[in-house]
Amino acid sequence: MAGKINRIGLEAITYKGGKTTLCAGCGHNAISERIIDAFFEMGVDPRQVIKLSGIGCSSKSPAYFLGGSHGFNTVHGRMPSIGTGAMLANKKLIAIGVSGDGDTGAIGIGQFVHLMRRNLPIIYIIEDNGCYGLTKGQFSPTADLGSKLKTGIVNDLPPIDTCALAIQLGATFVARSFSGDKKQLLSLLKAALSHRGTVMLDVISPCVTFNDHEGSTKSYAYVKEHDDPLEELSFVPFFEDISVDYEPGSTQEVTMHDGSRLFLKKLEEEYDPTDKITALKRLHETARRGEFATGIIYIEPDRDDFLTQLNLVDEPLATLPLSRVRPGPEALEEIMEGLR
Amino acid sequence: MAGKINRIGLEAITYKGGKTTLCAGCGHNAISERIIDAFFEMGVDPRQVIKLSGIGCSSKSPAYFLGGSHGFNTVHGRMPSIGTGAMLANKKLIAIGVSGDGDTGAIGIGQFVHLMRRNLPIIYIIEDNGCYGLTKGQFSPTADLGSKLKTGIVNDLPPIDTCALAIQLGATFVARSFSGDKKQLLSLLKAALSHRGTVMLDVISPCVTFNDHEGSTKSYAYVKEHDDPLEELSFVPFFEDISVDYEPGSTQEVTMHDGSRLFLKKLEEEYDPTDKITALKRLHETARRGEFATGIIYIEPDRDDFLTQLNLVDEPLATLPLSRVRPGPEALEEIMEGLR
Amino acid sequence: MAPTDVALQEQQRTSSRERVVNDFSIQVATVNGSGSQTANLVLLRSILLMGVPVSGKNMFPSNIAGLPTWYTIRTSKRGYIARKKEVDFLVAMNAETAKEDVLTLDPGAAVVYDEPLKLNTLRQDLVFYPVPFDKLVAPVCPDAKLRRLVRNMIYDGVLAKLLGIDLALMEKALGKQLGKKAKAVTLNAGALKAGWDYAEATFTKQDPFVVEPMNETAGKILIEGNAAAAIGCMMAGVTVVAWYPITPSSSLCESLIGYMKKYRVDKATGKATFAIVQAEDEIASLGMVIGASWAGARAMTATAGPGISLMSEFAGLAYYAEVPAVIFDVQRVGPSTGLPTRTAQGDLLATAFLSHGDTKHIMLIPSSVEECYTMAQDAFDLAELFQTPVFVMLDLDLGMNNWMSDGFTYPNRPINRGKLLTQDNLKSLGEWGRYKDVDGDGIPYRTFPGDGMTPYFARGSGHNAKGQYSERPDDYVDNMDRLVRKFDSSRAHVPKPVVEVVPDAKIGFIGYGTSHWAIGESRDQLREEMDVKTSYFRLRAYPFTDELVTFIDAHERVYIIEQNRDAQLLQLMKLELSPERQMRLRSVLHYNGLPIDARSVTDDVLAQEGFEVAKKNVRTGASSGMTGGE
Amino acid sequence: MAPTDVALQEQQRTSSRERVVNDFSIQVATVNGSGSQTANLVLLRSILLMGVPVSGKNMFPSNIAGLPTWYTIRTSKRGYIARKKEVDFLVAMNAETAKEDVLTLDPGAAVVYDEPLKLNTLRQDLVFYPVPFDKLVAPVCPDAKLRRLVRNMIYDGVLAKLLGIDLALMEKALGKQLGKKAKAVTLNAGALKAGWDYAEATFTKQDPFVVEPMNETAGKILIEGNAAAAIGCMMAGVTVVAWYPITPSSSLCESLIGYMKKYRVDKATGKATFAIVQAEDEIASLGMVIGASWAGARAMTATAGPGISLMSEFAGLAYYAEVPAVIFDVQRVGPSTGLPTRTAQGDLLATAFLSHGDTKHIMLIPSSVEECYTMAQDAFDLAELFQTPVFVMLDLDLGMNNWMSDGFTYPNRPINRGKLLTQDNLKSLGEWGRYKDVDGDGIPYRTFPGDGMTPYFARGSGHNAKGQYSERPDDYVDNMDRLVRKFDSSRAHVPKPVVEVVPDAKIGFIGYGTSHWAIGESRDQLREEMDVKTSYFRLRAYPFTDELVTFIDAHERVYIIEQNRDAQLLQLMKLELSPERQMRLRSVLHYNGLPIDARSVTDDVLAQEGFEVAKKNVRTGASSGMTGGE
Ligand SMILES: Cc1ncc(C[n+]2csc(CCOP(=O)(O)OP(=O)(O)O)c2C)c(N)n1
Ligand SMILES: Cc1ncc(C[n+]2csc(CCOP(=O)(O)OP(=O)(O)O)c2C)c(N)n1
Ligand code: SF4
Ligand code: SF4
Ligand SMILES: [Mg+2]
Ligand SMILES: [Mg+2]
Repeated sequence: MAGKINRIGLEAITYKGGKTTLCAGCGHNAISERIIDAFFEMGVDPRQVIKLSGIGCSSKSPAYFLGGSHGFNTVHGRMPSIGTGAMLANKKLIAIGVSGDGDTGAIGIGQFVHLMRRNLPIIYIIEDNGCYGLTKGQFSPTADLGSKLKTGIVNDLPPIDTCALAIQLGATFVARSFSGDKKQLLSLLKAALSHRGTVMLDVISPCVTFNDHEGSTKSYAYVKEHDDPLEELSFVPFFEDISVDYEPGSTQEVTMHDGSRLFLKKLEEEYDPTDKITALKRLHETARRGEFATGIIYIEPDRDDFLTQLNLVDEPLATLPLSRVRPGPEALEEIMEGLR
Repeated sequence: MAGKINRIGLEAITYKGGKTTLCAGCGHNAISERIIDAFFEMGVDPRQVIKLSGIGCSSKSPAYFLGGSHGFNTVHGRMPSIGTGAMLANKKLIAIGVSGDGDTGAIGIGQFVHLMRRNLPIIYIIEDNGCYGLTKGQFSPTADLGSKLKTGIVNDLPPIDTCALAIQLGATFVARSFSGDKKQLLSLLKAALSHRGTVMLDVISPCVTFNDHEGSTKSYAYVKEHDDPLEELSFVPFFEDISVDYEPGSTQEVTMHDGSRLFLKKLEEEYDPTDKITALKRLHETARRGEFATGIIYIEPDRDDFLTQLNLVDEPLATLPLSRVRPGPEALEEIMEGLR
Repeated sequence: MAPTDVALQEQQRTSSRERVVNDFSIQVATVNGSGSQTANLVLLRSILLMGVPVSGKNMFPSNIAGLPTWYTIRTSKRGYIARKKEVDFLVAMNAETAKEDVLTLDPGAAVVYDEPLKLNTLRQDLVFYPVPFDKLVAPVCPDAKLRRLVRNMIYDGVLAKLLGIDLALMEKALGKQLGKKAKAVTLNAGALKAGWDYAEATFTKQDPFVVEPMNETAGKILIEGNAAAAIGCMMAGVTVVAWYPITPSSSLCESLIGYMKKYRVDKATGKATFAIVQAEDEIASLGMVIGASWAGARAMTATAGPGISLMSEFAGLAYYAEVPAVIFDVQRVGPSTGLPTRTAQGDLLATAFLSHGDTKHIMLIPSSVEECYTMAQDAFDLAELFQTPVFVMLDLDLGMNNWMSDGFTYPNRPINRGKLLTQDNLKSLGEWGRYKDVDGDGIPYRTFPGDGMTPYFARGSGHNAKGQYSERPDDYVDNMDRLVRKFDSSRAHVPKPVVEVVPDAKIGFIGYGTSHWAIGESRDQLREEMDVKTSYFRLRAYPFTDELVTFIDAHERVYIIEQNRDAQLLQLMKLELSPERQMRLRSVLHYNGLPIDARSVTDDVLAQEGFEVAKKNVRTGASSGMTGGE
Repeated sequence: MAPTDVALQEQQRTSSRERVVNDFSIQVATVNGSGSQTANLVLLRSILLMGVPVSGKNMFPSNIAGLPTWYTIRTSKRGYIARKKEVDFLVAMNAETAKEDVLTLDPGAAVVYDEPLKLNTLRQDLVFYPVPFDKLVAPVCPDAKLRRLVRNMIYDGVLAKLLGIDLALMEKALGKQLGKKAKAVTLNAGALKAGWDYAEATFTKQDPFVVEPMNETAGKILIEGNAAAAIGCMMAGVTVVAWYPITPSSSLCESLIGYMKKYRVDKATGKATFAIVQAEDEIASLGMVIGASWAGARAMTATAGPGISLMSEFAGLAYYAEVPAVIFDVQRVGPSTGLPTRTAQGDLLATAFLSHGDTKHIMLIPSSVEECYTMAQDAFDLAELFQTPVFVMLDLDLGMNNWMSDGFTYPNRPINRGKLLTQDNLKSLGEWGRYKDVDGDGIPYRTFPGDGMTPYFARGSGHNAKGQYSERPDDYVDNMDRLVRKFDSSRAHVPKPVVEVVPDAKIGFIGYGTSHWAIGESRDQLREEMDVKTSYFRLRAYPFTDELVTFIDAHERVYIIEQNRDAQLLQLMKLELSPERQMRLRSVLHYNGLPIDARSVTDDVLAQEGFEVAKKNVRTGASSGMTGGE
């Protein structure tokens, strides 16, 4: 789509980043491409975006998209707190965080739990390959029971289902996808940009170097085999007024915070992604079958996000003038009087 | 029961600890008493027990029971790793850890998550008062939505349900109780001593000084009001051979790892604590009603615990003789040869 | 001061029957959670209102209720507000400790006690005033549940009578303390009166201690250092606060919350010009602060030693990625959990080099509540000026105890946000590089998200002057050398020491933080009792400034006085001082968890100076002697 | 050594046409993930098998595949195994860096390169050997997928021919490297041969560099420090290991896993006499180690700088509750994430005082793979002897690079578990107290769960000699003073320095860790080139031992050579040395992430000694001059 212009008059190229230093074929690169597409197609202003990450191959990727945005490659497992602080400083920013299954599931699980609880407006992506890529392939906490390393070592600890966790803890947009499913991932990312609150997106993203072999449950082959989409997604952004018609019952329509519309065409009876219990139940059932439920697993379009709860002034706190952040002499005098 | 002797010939007094320094009426003190009773009645040898805790009023309590056992009052939120190490060193020990809702839910949630995953043999008790007692009453992550502090501040973050979390993550014995319910708590503690694997016991334990007022959802009054027991428990230890008869269907019998038997008399139709999904569903429903489901929420009596998975020698690693932990000269020579 | 005072002091030492006016200490021994704090503060303020310099220190246990607590009030006509070792007037309310409390008193001390305790039999050389608190409280407080609290007010009344404190002023203090709570005021006022009446009817004054009106406290305030720091933060325009409760720092953030809700909510919209978040732990707290500062806010956190340890990794990120951060460390006794409710200055060394690799951090060290207020403001300016973490090192004594002070003055300068890239300076700068040392002071220009200027990618990994990822040896060395230049530039901007060089004094004292108050008093003691002259250098920041060497060169022996075991400031100085100068340094250490007192300093210095001194009371853990040797 | 060698060296410097035998360096420039490691190791070992001293260093990027990597092999008839700055023989396989790689060579160097790169046009003063790798690989490796890997073996064949390495020995090395994998062996052997044949058919030797058989490597092994440390841990009887992956420490635990599975599984039962757990992070790792040690196991973890920072709080707990712990810090370049795949000695200062409050920690510092093996064992004994954390400070260069060494000798002593309370010593002890200083060395007797002895309650909060909770000032001071005694007692037990005092040398060198190898070579350079004599003190542990002052006193000027920016060891020494001694100290610093080399040391010292020297190549970040002054 070179040369093509989006609604704010920018070319696709403006959304690209530096040259990747990840392995050729790494799932993470595919995800970066989808992010570039989504931000371009939604016409997001890169200057308003902050890219955040922890440490890992996945966490390197923010350097490879949206070169025109501020970014912060922080420390291992602590990106959530950095993101929270940044959004407190400037509520007008659009935050996208990229983490890995180790960065989130191991050292970072504590900050992850509390991020989900707060429903901070952020798109939190886990590039999930079931291993520690950057440290050469050890199991991560999302590795499935019985999954095998190249070395033959078998994982005997139950995996952490980051989606189930996120739903339980209060995230308002929880989805799972696969780096190989361009269409689904793109729709999810666009929908994510229309949501106000925490978007937790677990994207299975095979590590071609350390975890793409026979016996691994996070290999391209295995994931393709066991991908179980919950619904067929179509997303209509607020700025396109397209009428979609569907036979009632077959499709669920969700109106997003910014007015965009999300159409979930049911692939089977009665999956209602707005109900927590159904969602959790479904996740456990699919997991038992050794499959991955993908698509929008849970969505709650209109709960107050963390910043709204804090009842902040409309302007970014970061740039409030001195006159508004330093009380006058009379205030100080009043305080002093109270202490005499 | 002074003077009474248990099956290993010890008096109840042997199971007592130092004088409590907690507030009079603190729920934590009641829990300490139940722990003393349970260990006495089950005839556990105090010399085999290790008492562990983090930091908080709750975490002080191990000093107030089982004075004849080793104890370690560690640092804030990190007791799980200390306990894991100790059990690795000596698989024959019986570990009881006492934490608080802040110690576990806030700074400690990361280690909590991974402890539950590993199914380490330990009895992990959260003395849950919805606040940070020792730092004077701030909200903790288990504070319920809408609960009010004395200062009038209202909690607007969703609580972390430690039981739901523990079930989801792999704990094999998950229960909730109330410091005020002597009978239920005692049965649960005895059953816990018969289980091999992680026992996660969330005991609602009102803080009389900072969180026992009107408007608090963790006050004695409120909890009494909203306690919703899942079943009527009776526990028959392996060393007492009593036959219990019940009309079939009405009661579920669970045989514990040590042969003790647990009878769950259903208080309503169809609650099966051996099914994860039912358990999670139930927890969410009760929570929605603003109630606390108490009793055994989930139990899986025979999954391998962490130490079993590690396939350790039968003796404690801590005291293996040099001959068994230092390979002979031929081993070293073999290694050297490989490097020439 | 007039020689007569000295004379008078001398006499006190000889005969304790002489009247001792406005120069004694009162200790109230009770259990925590018994609500004695109101009574103590009312007593404290009533003396202040009489124009007499006063200070109050609480020695409390690390639990919530039921354990022994001692509250000490010191009156000092000479304005000494450090801890005084000796207790002159004891109020014994706690059965558990009463015996030991009485036995450790100096002869001539006075004791008000709860009659049933029968303490009068314990010693002959004290003055005893038994008070039947329960009998007295019943009539004035019909509601039995409230008596536990109200009963304490009775000893205030008794003391007012015995010490000669104006009852009206005490009632005024009571009003101030309880504010609007009318019912509580009447109840407590009744108790006050009951105590006064009982004392008047029952006791004849036998002890020498009296409070007489002075005019030394006009306009003075009573405040804790944590509250003072909070006011400073608000005035500094802090917008983002992330914290995790920990004694003794919690009250800094909690009083900040109070002030911000009152003065930083937009009148028109009712919306907040700030965000204060209780984080899940200290790692997250500092993470939020770094994230907020990186995004352009003025952000802070407050913690104590254990939190500092947990912040190590993030402190290194902020140092290396050059993100401002303001961190208050209200120091308590370590290592580990240590004594959480006792005071110390034990985190200096760990903080100066916090985090792995080659790191160095700026520290500000206030001695007074007033400096808590001003340095809080300095901290934000310095953090943004040098784009690095700034640690403000309070301690429990300063942060949580009640200090008398002049009222704070309104800031006379706007805030300084440091080198921000703007359209204007961009021209002059030519090509911008996030980590380019344009001005030779090592300080680069920064941008932040949403400021409309050039974005950059911040990272804790290797980078070049343009902020691009780099593993090149020369890029790394250039950047690390610039960071040293930047740190050295800060020497010219951190608060300068307060120096008093006394003509032909051979001895110099170097102190910091709360040790200041004991040092001042000790210098008087040395001069008046032993005719030993001393100069004084009060350090206020790390890194050090030029004044340090000048001071050392001007004295033969320099005593560095600290409240830690390992002489941490002395160690930091050795790293920078020439060997010649190190030869002059000596060390006075006090690290038993109690606030340092003048007598301990005096005795220690005299001993090192070769005088005969009899050490007494609890050991303070004073180590001595030449510090240079192996 | 014979004077002729010196003569020969001299000539090399003047004319590079002379044959240079067993004294040059080869650099293979490739991209990581291209499987060149096998080829490099085969080349390395083949030279070793020729009896020639050799060493291999990998300079790799912080990613997994596709970025530039340089592997350097140094042959040295004199046994120098430090990094050599100059590259004499380049194998240019990486298009991306080929140009810069060639341009930075010294005149007279030789270049084997991939023909399509056409590097020969770049310079006239080098010797070029173009090799059409793709053409050559096709016939020997039909399976196209495997060619990427096999292709590298071709340059081994070419080098064998050009340098005169015995092809048979290279095939032997290949067999050793690939072990059982028969198919791979044949494939690669084919490639080797193809390279050799092509070189033989095509090239006439024009460069001076040759390998000639020697007899200097009989019985020598090739190993990385991390593997050596792992063997040491196994021999020390470690039973519990908790770790979290981080470069450059991961391979320590991973090789330990390999060895333990092989040698520590009970033959009879097939059950493990050890537990190795991959924890969720470094905090948990140290927590597990502390828990295990408290319960009586020998426990360890391994990490790098960021992990050390995260371990701060727990390190303080172990120090204060007095629990043994063995922590390997394989140092990389900080601060923060820094340069994760580069080497440094930058964590000393942070580790010595790790955690808030007054803390001090024991550190062991190995210089060789052999010491990684022995000190791993010392660490466990010392940790239990002193009931405190012991840090073993490796660095990336030592831990991850290939070092030549004598085989390790079997431990000649049983393990020492320190002061455990037993029925026997209980009698002699009288009443036992967990923290009682019975023997005057500050070391108390301990018990652990399940040992049948008296239980106690361990805590990070205040306690008395009996281990009971206490907030008493005197209990606190007594305990803290004992901890200092205990720390000082350790001076007599930590590994002593290795000292070589040269008659009438005015200059002394102090070095530690991997700097050792560059220092030895530099001392030869100074002696041979400038006739400057130097003594040498190799530090092996903190706290320091008496030998330090003796050494300093014996020399006019003492250079402390380190691989960090802030002269961290020098700083630690200043804290303990008398001013007079500090006057003699100078500093040589190398902190650009590359292993320190002899020439940098020599140049820096000569400059400080006032000789004329032309600095060249990349800056190493050398700082100089008197360190005492402000
Ligand atoms: C505190 C700390 N501990 C350990 C490391 C080493 N480390 C770097 S990346 C990583 C794991 C990365 O795994 P994941 O998050 O799944 O990312 P991936 O590489 O698989 O995309 C680890 C352990 C570190 N950088 N910091
Ligand atoms: C690292 C660290 N941060 C903070 C503290 C201060 N602190 C002590 S107890 C506590 C919370 C205790 O709450 P909880 O675990 O619920 O125990 P409770 O007192 O309510 O029983 C905190 C924050 C600490 N001791 N260590
Ligand atoms: S190692 Fe794995 S995760 Fe890392 S870049 Fe390569 S393929 Fe991707
Ligand atoms: S403060 Fe609350 S939690 Fe702590 S001891 Fe008192 S009642 Fe219990
Ligand atoms: Mg991963
Ligand atoms: Mg609590």
